Amino acid sequence: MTKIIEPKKQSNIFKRPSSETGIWSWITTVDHKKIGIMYGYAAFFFLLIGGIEALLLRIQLASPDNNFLSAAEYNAMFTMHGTTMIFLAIMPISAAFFNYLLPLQIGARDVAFPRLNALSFWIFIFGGVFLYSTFLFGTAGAPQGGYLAEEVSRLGSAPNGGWFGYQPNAGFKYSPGTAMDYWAIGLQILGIASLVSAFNFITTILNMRTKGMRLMRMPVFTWMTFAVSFLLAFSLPIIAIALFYVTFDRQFGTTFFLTEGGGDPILWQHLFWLFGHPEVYILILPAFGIVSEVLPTFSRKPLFGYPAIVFAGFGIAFIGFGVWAHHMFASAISPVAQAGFGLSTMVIAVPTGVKIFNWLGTIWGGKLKLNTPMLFSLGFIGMFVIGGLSGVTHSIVPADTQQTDTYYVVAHFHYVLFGGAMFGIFSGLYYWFPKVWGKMYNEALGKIHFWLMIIGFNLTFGPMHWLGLQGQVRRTWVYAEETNLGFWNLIVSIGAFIIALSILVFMANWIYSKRKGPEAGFDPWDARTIEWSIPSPTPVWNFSKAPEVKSLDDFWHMKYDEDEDGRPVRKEGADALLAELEEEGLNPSEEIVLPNPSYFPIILASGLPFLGYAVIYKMLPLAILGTLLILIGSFGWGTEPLEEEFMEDLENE
Amino acid sequence: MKLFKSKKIFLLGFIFIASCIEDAPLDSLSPAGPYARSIDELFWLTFWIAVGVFVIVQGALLFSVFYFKERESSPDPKQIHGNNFLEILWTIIPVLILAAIAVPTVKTIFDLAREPEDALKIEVIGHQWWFEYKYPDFGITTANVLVIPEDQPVRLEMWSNDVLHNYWVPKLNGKRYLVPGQTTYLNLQADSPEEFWAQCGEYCGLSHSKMRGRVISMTESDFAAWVANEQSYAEKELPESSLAAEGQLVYLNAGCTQCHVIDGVWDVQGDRIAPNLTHFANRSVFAGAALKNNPENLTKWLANPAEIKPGTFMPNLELTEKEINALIAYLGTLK
Amino acid sequence: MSVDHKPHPKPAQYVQIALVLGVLTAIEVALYYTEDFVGVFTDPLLIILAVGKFVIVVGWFMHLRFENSLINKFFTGGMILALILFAIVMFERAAANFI
Amino acid sequence: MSDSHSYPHEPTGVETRKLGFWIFLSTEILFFGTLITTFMIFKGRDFPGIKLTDVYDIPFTSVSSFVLLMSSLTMVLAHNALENNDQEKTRVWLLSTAMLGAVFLAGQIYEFTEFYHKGFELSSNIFSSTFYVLTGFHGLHVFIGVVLLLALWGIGQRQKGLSLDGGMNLEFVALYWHFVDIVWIVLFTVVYLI
Repeated sequence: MTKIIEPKKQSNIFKRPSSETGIWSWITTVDHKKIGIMYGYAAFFFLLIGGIEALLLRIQLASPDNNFLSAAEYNAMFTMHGTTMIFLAIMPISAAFFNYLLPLQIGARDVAFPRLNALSFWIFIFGGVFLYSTFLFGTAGAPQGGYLAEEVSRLGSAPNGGWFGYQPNAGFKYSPGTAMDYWAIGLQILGIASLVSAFNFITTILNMRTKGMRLMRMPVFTWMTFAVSFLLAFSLPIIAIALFYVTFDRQFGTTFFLTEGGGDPILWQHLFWLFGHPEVYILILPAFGIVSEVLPTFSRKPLFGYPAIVFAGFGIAFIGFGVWAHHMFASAISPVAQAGFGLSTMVIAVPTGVKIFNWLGTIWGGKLKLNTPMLFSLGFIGMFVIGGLSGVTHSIVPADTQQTDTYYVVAHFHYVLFGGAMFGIFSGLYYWFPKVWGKMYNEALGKIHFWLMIIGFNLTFGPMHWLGLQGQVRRTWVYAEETNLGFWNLIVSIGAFIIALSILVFMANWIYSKRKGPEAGFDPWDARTIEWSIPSPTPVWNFSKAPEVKSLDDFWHMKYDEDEDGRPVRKEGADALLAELEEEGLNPSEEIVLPNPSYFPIILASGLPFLGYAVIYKMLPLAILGTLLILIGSFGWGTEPLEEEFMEDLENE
Repeated sequence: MKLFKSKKIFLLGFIFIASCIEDAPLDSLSPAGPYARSIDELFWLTFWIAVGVFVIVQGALLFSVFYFKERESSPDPKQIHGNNFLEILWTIIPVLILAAIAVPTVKTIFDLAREPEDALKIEVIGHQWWFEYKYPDFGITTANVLVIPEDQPVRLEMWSNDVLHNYWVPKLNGKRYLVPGQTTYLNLQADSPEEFWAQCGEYCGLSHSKMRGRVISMTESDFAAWVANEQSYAEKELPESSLAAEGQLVYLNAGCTQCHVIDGVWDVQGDRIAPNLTHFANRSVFAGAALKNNPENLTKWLANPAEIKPGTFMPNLELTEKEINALIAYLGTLK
Repeated sequence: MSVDHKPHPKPAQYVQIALVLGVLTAIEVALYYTEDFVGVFTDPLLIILAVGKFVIVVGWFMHLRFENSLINKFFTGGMILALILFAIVMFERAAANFI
Repeated sequence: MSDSHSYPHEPTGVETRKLGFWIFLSTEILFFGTLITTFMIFKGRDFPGIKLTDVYDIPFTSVSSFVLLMSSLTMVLAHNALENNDQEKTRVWLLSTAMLGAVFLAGQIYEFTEFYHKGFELSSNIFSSTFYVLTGFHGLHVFIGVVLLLALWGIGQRQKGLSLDGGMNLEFVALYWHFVDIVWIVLFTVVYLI
């Protein structure tokens, strides 16, 4: 029998949550795995919404001078599509991976601060709900003094200043109503969530590593999480302050970004992209990590140039802070700045190239098992290379002044963020599916998903390069028939629906396989990293005792030796060892203390949207309510005894 | 092969080819002036290098997938952990390639930014959602259609009246922002007399997509004639009882003068928030170049401007059909 | 449980450090009033003094110089990053053509 | 936090919470960095009319800066006393730190009202906007610090007294407090003296 020490149910002040199943167990959980799963589902839900928004955009653009959406609706849709996909879909899906895998990969029992982890999840949820509540409560209209022919929007009013919120267009004068306030404050709340998790992950990686897990033995995914956390920790404060300024401008009549009052709209661009460019790497680095796990596993070869890949990842993260103004080449910046940022942007292609070549080196000479996760990873390389190369054309500043703000850029960053990040994420979702659910996904459906998606993806975003070069600007509600852009736009729209179809296949596979899939066993892939050395689905306590890591790809080296030819030979006792591991994984031999569930993260987080509404509607009672919830949350949190105190009590008893 | 015999495929193929050949007026790949050409050359240089890299990387990828695919007979591969020589090689080669591109890039950046000698200065002012042009040397104010002499550099001094805009004539040069409170500059030069399309690149609110423009380059003599005409005032005296005269009354009484100026009519010259209409009939387009200048379009526009350009600052003046017709007749006289 | 835990200063030392800080502040204020004599050196001197005070508080009061070098790296890393980024932004904005 | 017996402690040799807290402080640098940058950018611009810099009361602000500086001393003394497990002294120094902080805050409120009466509202001009937001953001930090100090003092009054183990203990509040102080060192120079 397992010996889990039950947390003490009664503390000094508040009753501890005690449900182990059912909805309350999820609401009060501090288990990184449950939080990871919740992150995943929530993010996927928002991914679907963002996808539907994209489809609406594509219907509108399918033919020239179309009238399917009004200008206001179109603008709201592209703003929300961008905001949703970045802040509510890809970032939290990455967070889902971080949460679930990070402690497993470094052999820890949980993250460094489990309650803080729950807090960031709930802040994310409340931030997302707050942002989307704009469809119910928000208002938007024509700029002050402007006229509209009809009602603003049949969909409810959503932010319409673009996900980048360029000032002064997103200011109160040109975007009146409350919708843009929802955007500014919503992002602020979501930023807090990411910031908190960044502290948590950095600390976890540094301090929760198991015995022998030196930094240079960590899996690449862990390394990329580490890099991403730094990017978050150092870039989010900048946007937080910039969003403060926006909120002040919109609510309290300041003029930080308004020229009339001496403000500077270009300063917003600097602050936004100081955050916004690291953000790009925040979105893509997790996928780099995932791919670096999948490729070696299914090539049956170690990762080629592990140190190079790690350093390149940090190189990208570091240089990523120094290239922000390449988003502003057409903006009011000097030629010197253009040249400088053009060069720094070129430089970032080097570590990215190093990664790509190392991945190619990994599969070269391997024994490639072309199953779904591997296909997505290979597809990732192929698509990301295209995105990377079009990225290099942006660093050629004069050429970029032709391409910027056109569909060429849209094509570029979808190749990077969809062909890159999303392909990597899907690869990861299939790869770790058996670890999370203990079941195997359906390979045939998985392959259909892949082929539909790669065809749909290229149909959608490939022609966009051409459209951009032919002069189709971004964020364009209609385009004139005379511009001769209709044909390719139609193809693009068809492609978008093929992607939608592929997502349906994915969902069917997921739902079906999670219930009816065959049992996966704990190491279905003959994998390399230690998260596969524990049973699937992962037991609540992860490792029944702290593993001791002796090398990079420790789990592989437990199973395989190398012969004189350098080829792997299965160790003699490997099967027995695995059986032993599984047995022990399910039946821990020592006492296990798990972090206690808590009500307070969700209570604390629930205060933030009320503060947001209070700022927008200038309602004091809401502000008091919000503050009260935050105070109750923090007080309860602070007075809730820690696990160590339980331990002491138990020992005393 | 049956597939290719079907008519639909043929039709699609035809449309495909047609769409590639047909001229796109905003095409950034068919430069018509030295500035755009220098950008174009740089783009193609980078493009072909990128194609080279693309072919190598995708080739290696596809080769690996087919050649190293798991087969029943395939043994477990050698465990290779890396190769320092290769790492250095694929770090240095991209560096060298990029350095090679960097040199012309930096040179072109500064070439494009330099103010050309004896350039014609034109001020471009962005409004939601149209471009205003001023020729300080000639005292001309116009809108939507920028007229430039051929084969002569033009220096645009640009700013915005409200939000950020982005001035773009793809065949003549790249984009440059129009920023409130700051001046930005852009050089244009066209090889020959031609009409070019312009478009606002930066998202600037509801009707961003309809913030378009035309740039017309003219021979030197045509340009001189155009300048002379623009400098003159429109006819003040219109034949009484003509439709145009009625239209002038509508113009004066319906509220148009709140925002528009027709030099020499009713009020003094001056800046107003809406386009200067003094030589309206000479412009091929109106309403931020979203519409061609013809009576049908004018009727639609005057009946309800916000229908055409959502968010527009031109109100619906509730004109009757008769008033609209008169107004159109009057606008037609503004040559 | 720091491995390389150097002993923290004694209260008397803390008071001495605080005195130094107070004197530095007094010099700062004095510099403000003597700007006319000191001329162009005022601003650099003020910055040097502020940095000095900063380092003293971080090093001694926050015990950074007694801490593991890891923490040190984070903090100085953040500082340097911020300084570089914001210096670029400031220079870039100072070069803009305002109407 | 969730370590059981076989789990090793802190391979970096830095206590986990302290590590997390220092990372938080490193991030705060970027917060204030952004605010200060904005301030510097707008400080360089000329605006018509009376300037906020003309109504600065340097002697007054110098005194309150000194007060905040000295609160760092009392804070470090409190920390020191707790390291020697002298509960009485710890409480005294804690309370004096909170008091000094409160004095500083009161000074700031006084300064804000003075400026306000001289016609500088939050939205009067860009310079007063940046001034209020920057110093106000710092003031908010001081306020949170005072609340934390008082909470600690309250906990110290209980039977068990304070300790340097466990949750949000005195060490972190001290770090936070010193951080707020060093930010003011920079602000005093950047905002008032230069």
